[in-house]
Amino acid sequence: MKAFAKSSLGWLCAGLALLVVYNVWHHPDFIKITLHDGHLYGVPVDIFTQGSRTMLLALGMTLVIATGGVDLSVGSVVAIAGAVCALLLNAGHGLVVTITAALGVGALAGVVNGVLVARLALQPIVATLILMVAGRGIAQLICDGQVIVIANRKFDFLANGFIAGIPVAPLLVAGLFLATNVFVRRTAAGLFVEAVGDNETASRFAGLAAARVKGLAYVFCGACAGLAGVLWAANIRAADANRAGENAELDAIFAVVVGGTALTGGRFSILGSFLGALLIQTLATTMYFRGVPPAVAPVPKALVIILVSLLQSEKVRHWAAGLGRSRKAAA
Amino acid sequence: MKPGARRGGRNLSLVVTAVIAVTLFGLASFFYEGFFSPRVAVNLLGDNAFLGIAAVGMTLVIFAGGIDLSVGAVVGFTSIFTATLVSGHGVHPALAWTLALILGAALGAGMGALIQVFRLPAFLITLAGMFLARGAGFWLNTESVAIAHPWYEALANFDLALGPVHLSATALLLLAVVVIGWGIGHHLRFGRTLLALGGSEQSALLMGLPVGPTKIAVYALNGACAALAGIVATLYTGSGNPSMGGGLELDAIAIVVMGGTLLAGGRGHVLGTLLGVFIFGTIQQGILFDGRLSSSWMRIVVGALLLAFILLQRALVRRR
Amino acid sequence: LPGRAAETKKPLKVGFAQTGAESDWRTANSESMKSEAAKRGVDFKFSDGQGKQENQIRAVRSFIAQGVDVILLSPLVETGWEPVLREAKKAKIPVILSDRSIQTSDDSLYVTFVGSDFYEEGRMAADWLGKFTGGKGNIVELQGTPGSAPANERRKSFGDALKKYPGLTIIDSQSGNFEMSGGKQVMEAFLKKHGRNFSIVYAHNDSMAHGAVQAIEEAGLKPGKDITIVCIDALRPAVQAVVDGKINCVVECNPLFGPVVFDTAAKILAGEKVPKKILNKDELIDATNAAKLLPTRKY
Amino acid sequence: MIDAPLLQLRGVTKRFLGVTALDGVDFAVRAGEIHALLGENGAGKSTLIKVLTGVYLADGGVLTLAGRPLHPASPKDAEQAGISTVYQEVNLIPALSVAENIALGRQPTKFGLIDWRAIRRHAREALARLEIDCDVNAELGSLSVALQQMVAIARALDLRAKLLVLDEPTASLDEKEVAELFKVMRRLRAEGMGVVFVTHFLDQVYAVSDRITVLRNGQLVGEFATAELPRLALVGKMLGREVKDEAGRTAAAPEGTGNPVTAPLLEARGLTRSGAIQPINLTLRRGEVTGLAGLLGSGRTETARLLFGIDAADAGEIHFKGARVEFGSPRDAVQLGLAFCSEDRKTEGIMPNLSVRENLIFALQAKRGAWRTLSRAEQGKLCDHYIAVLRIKTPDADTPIKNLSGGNQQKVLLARWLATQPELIILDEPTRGIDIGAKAEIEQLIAGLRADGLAVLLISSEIEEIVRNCTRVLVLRERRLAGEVPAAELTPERLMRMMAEAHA
Ligand SMILES: Nc1ncnc2c1ncn2[C@@H]1O[C@H](COP(=O)(O)OP(=O)(O)OP(=O)(O)O)[C@@H](O)[C@H]1O
Ligand SMILES: Nc1ncnc2c1ncn2[C@@H]1O[C@H](COP(=O)(O)OP(=O)(O)OP(=O)(O)O)[C@@H](O)[C@H]1O
Ligand SMILES: [Mg+2]
Ligand SMILES: [Mg+2]
Repeated sequence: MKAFAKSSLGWLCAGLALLVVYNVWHHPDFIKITLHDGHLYGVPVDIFTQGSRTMLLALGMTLVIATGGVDLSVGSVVAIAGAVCALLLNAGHGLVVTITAALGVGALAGVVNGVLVARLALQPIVATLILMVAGRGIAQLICDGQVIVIANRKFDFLANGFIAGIPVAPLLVAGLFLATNVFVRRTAAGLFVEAVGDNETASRFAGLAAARVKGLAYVFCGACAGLAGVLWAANIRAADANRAGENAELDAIFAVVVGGTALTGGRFSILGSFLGALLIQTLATTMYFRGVPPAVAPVPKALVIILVSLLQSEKVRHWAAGLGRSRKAAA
Repeated sequence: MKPGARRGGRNLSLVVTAVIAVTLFGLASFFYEGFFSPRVAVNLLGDNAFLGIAAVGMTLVIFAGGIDLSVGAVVGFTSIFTATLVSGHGVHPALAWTLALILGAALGAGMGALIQVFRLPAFLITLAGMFLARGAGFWLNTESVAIAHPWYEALANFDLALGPVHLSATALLLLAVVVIGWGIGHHLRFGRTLLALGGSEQSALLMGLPVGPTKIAVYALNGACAALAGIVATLYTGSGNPSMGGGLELDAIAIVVMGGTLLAGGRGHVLGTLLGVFIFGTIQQGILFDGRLSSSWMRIVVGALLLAFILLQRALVRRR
Repeated sequence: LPGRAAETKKPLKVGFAQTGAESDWRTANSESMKSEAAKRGVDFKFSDGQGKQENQIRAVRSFIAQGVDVILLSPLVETGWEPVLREAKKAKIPVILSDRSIQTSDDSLYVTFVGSDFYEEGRMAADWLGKFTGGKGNIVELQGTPGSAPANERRKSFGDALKKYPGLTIIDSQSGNFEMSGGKQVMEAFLKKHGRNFSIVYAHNDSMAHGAVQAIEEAGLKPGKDITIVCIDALRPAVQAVVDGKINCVVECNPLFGPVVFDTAAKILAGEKVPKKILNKDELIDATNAAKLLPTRKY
Repeated sequence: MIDAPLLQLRGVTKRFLGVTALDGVDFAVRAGEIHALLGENGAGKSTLIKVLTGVYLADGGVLTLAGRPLHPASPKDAEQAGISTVYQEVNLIPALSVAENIALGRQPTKFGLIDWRAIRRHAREALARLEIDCDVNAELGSLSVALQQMVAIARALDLRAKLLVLDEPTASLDEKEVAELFKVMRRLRAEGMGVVFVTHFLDQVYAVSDRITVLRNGQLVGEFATAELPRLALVGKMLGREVKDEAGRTAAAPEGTGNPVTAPLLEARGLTRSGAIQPINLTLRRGEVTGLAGLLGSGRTETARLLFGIDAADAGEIHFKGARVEFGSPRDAVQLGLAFCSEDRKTEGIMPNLSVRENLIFALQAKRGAWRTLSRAEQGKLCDHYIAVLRIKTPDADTPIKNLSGGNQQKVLLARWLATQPELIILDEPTRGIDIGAKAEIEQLIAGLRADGLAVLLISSEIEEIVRNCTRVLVLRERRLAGEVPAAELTPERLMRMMAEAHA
């Protein structure tokens, strides 16, 4: 418990809790969950469902950032994957083929990024900026600039369906987070990623195929983006090549960094990224609930970012600890 | 870090970038009739003046190993701020500009202070700065506002003719900012401290360099640069628009990197950024002259050209 | 100026500075221009502004440098065009504004404006609501991207027109960024925040209305019955939704400008006089005429 | 006059999480003396220096410099107060030129603008004073660690200071450079400057220092006049126990002569890389410690990098166990059973934010791949073993390695490679920055490895170390093989003559 309080995750949770309390203060229904048509219904359910896409992007982004990179192309990959889904489903292909194809396309995008960053040693921001720009064009090309409505109702289930009353998308994402976490912590994969991010030269000299580790991180990130694209399309039952995933990369990076993974690479926290994404979605919902005029909505968002960052800053925690101690001394 | 003395590496990459820039311009001139004209060349400067000015500020921040995502939003804020003051409240442009520059620098300094004092990630803090500036701009006005003032008329009509070349006020400003940025980056202690900071912050600290003040100062300077870019945007359009400069930060970063500056900090050249602007502008101008690309193909072609350029630059610098 | 194209025996050269490709409406608009240009054998220079005014200004300046015969401009915002349009005027290139107009003290900077009357669109939506609901009900509004011209105009015109109907009030308004997923998200929040406290949704475009329909369905309500939905744009899927009874009314904002614009350009180059404003006839589509109109929809 | 202390520290205490690095230490340096600060790895020497120069804020104690209280809040303050420092790890900016690194922060200006010509001239002079010949326009990062160290020293000397602090400046230097440095130190002493000198080489202590302060486990053991403290007594004070013979000398000299010639384990033929090394042939055998000797920049590290697949060779081939091999990357080499302990621990060795445990098991884990994970228990066993054997001073195995003292970091890196149980280990300056006790242990370890049938390639700038440990020595000169010395003929004089021939 004490260790948790000391870790930055504890403070992230505190920030999140503060936000929820603030909402409940104004709208007691904010955390109300009811049973509705045999499934869960309520604001928290929406937050998890709508946040699941950002969470998924943040999951992939975590590993990329931990290797010291960044992937700006995820938003465009979302659009491409969505376009591919629409194309295949409307051509009468089944769900399995479609989802596999979307994942494959995402992974392929990851391969491109990985080659540029790991093999050709381009700076990650620039290397992935290329696909960010071009990828949107590719998606538009596939959709011919139109929003393509997806007729297949089974597809819709992925984003809006329920299993035993629990929404599918968050369930799926939670499962992936767990699986990834188990994978990176139980195998040495996590160690390799952290080592590459901490000191790439040293890890290479110690016999690690550093370029491969980096490349695979991008492939994983691309696949996550591909799956996020599937959810995106399933959520609105349509592929919107022009807008799907727009600015999603910023949200994902934000979630990861707030979650305690430094942009300089090294140590990463998958749980942190999850909480970070949750924070973003809660924040967005808060804006709707508080009726903040959309034009100025960025301002409170900025304030929350600064507040949460400060809470996580070691210096502030040091001060807080100092205050606590002096109060105890006074008592 | 490969052994083997690397000498003049910086200048080499600058020369390579320059060669590519000129080649690109040459190719476009060859393919597109009317491309090779003083007017097009000067448009490259004038059209990209505020992007270029923001990129120069960004170059200095990146020198120091930092990043500033707020510049685009600051451009938008400054633009509507100036327009609101001048058109809505009858404030003289000179005063409005001064206020805008002060605000920009203050925002920058504030972000710098948070980053330095509390050791917060620059990415997050400047992202917050971006939201703050964008929100503040929309709060002033959600719609664009025209600016009517004799100064603006005069500056819009200003035209320095050097033979066949006509330089606008904004193009001149860009050149001036590049020269000043170059002076700061390469001929002032401050600029060298920036590079040292970007190279290794810990070493810079141990070498007795004023790390904290320098870091805060560079964000403040960049904030002022972004505000200046916003002012130039009002000159360019004769109006203020709160959504101006959306996504400008990414363009600025791309330009800085195209100019041969290392994003991780510690290595780069301000003049390279001017070349970056030139290359960026040439690509865009080339696409405009072509005029056949649909929206989707345009994006794909821009991406492909960007990739080709970076790979070429890399191959040439590596070879030496 | 007249007969300029004929003199040089070159095909007519027209530059089009489009705002971007932010929606399918916009794509349809670009496509209409392009296909019309191809039909007439015009040397057509297309530029995608990617939602940035500076890109559009750059494009116009480039068109001037390229010496086009006519410049078409879909201004992203209302102001900020005077310097560049003055340059065009100096170069004696006529400018046609399409889709949106600009604010300027100098009307001679452009020859004519071709497009829809946004004010009319908002009014049509409000009047239809007034009739349909008997002038009573709470409205939630799904706004477009903050700061964008259509969002500003559709919000203002609708709000102004509602003044006639004191019983109709907008109780909440949030931005869905013109996106389907944005519209859905905001609608979900509205449903939870206001419960059944509202009965009307006004969406600034089709996409957000589609998103709202989904959110309403998922909340176990019937869009079009329990909650009345009005939106603007009227691309094919929205008209289909009206036929299906999920959306009650769409105000058409026709993207197919090509023929009118090029007719106008030809007239201008031939030296004919054209009116300063050429408005597209926009229609209102509801349950009464949707089924009839659906087959005629190209987009 | 001499006795008025220039610098005085009283009761200085510095605590880190879980470690008391300094515990009420007193320390005084007089003007015009060279004061050696000695102690084992992790004794607190570097910490003391960092407190002195404002890198760390002391938790307790008073500092005075030239009679005035000193409260340095940053290295800048210390510098302004007249303290000039060379830190243990090279702390310069690799991407900037040599000249600029020397001038940084105090560049001469003309009309407010930097006078680049003056900077270069000045740098040339500063390096000439140390008798270093190097291109001042070269990027610092392209130089060898030793040269970088010399640049750092040149920078420190360039400041007109009252007190010069040198934290293990000689760790990577060879004899010639050390001699130059000592000349300068003596001159500064004559000029009345105080010099603090940290080293693990006792010869050097006796060669230049006037006075010695010994630390042990963060506590002051005592201050002594060098002339009055015999070597053995000094070592006893450092280790905290009586020693019969100086620890550094205990390693038994290898009896290489009698070795039967085994089949070569690794053979390099005509290995070449332009600008790095001329065609070189070498053969490494099991049970042999092959030395690679040479002056600074003679190509020793470059050779090792080629053997380990870090750099690609232009020509030549490598045979391992009789089969031709191509090393495209260090990974290939590691998979075959090679190990390479780099000389540059900061940039090529440690992963600073990872724990001692993770750093230690890393090479082994990388060799096994991601799937065959070492269990927590296995990891713990390895760590406990090596922490004990190498006497690594760390609060626990989960401390980030950056919190360890330099010498202890070096030991962890050694352990990292030993844990892979290699067949051939290349040690590039393995004892850099390691205290005498540990050095003896490492030398014993090398002997043990040899006895176990490993092939060892040992690179060292310390000729004594080469002579003590090697069964055969290859001498490099100006990036080519100058000759080979068999064990029977191995003497320092012979080696030195071969290494320097061209200079003579
Ligand atoms: N930043 C830090 N955080 C935590 N512990 C530290 C830190 N720096 C040093 N220590 C600890 O303080 C003790 C003294 O370290 P110091 O670097 O002063 O040793 P040293 O005498 O210089 O050793 P060496 O000869 O190996 O360089 C060591 O136990 C080390 O682990
Ligand atoms: N006198 C010099 N002038 C310029 N560069 C030098 C000089 N000496 C060495 N270098 C640089 O240092 C690099 C490292 O050299 P090398 O690895 O051959 O040294 P070494 O023999 O291992 O010596 P050490 O490890 O003691 O530095 C060389 O590639 C070279 O670029
Ligand atoms: Mg030390
Ligand atoms: Mg070496």
